[in-house]
Amino acid sequence: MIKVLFFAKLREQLDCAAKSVPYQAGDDVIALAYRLVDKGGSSWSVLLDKETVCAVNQQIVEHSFILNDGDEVAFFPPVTGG
Amino acid sequence: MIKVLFFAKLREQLDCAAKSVPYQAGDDVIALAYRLVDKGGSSWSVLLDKETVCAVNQQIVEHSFILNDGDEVAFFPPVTGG
Amino acid sequence: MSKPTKKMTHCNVSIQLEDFDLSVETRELQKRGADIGGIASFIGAVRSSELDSQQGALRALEIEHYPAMTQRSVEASCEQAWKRWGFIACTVIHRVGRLPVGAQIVLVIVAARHRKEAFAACEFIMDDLKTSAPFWKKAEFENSTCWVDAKTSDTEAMDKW
Amino acid sequence: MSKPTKKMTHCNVSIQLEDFDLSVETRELQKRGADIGGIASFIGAVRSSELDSQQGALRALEIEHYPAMTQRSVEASCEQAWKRWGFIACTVIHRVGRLPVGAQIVLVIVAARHRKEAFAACEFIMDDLKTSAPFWKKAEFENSTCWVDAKTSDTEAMDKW
Repeated sequence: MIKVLFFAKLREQLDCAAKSVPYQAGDDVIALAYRLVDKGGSSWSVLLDKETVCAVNQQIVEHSFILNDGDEVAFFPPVTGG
Repeated sequence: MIKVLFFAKLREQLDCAAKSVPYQAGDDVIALAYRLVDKGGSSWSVLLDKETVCAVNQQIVEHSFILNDGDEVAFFPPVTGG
Repeated sequence: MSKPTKKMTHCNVSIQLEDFDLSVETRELQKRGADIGGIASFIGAVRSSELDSQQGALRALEIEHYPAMTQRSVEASCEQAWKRWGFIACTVIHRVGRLPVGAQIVLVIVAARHRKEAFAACEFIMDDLKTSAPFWKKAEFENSTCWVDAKTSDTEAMDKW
Repeated sequence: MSKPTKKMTHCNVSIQLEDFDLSVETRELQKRGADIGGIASFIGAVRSSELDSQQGALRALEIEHYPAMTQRSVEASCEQAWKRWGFIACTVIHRVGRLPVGAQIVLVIVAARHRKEAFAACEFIMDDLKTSAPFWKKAEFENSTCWVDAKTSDTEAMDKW
């Protein structure tokens, strides 16, 4: 399984903080995002936005990053701390 | 009269913190320094050193700065505060 | 993450609800060695005009974060700064939760041998944190709320390093 | 000195024997407006290895200054920084007299709308003060004393502005 987290504006737009998605060998971040959009509907296409950031196991990665079973994947808007 | 002040290492080398010198119309800083060396002896030639700083009325000036009667002239080594 | 060959020694990162005291934190750092010649620090606070808004006066910012990631992200910023400027010690505190106008948000302190390294490392950590640590601000106005957008000026500030 | 057309408002300069407290001074500045978004500060302290010396351990620095000139010189540094970065308020405290190893020497705090101006103005004031304010350090070792020489690195630091 892949644990998927959503933060801030994204979490509110999707009305979802976390969900579990079955692992599919070979999936990269963008493939996972497409699967979530297919299942969740058009409002989820925000995951495919260029500015949406993705972290795998708490580290920011490119959208071509290949996932492993058990990974924690987080999607969020550009950060605004400090 | 010109009031002349010496600070830090310079004050110690000259064994003098302050002295009064008669005003001479047209004198610049370097002319004043030469008068002090003439009067005080070779140990005073430190005033002519390139690195010696001069302030007139509490503002750093070039050695060609023309003096006025009543000015306060200070000679000191490069500053080392902060 | 590749293991650094030499580990940074005194790096104290805290993500917390509570406010902080600059002097207390600075005194803690000053204990880290008689060789400290300069301590640079920065405090970020909630400005009244944080946003140009039609929505009335700003009341507060609500700061959300990604708990599992925040600490290691900020530590990574410090580690990068330490590799470049080899300071003696640093402290970073970032608050989360609801912070009213005027409240302190973030504190970065860097103690180093010389002022140049202290200033550079402190500013670098702030710039890097602004563009990489998973914090998000939601602005609370009198009658509405909205998420604060990321600023391109922050990305540009980071690019200069 | 030519009169500036617009006067800097909150610039607090103090030359004193007494120690200072960073938090107290910072809180004073924070009162200067709800529009303050960033506060950068710097503390310079007496380092144990201030000088490479054959004369044993450093015990203290004795700081001499030119009282009539010091205040206006430091204020001029602040004024220059204010003209360039338009910060909201600043505080500079420089101690004089005998300061043992570990003692605080100088404090510069700048409160501004944004961090960039706060950092730049704070570092500029420190660099300018180092090369233009009439302070001199005499180092006290176990068995001898000597005047500290000016550093070319300080002049270079100033040249970059």
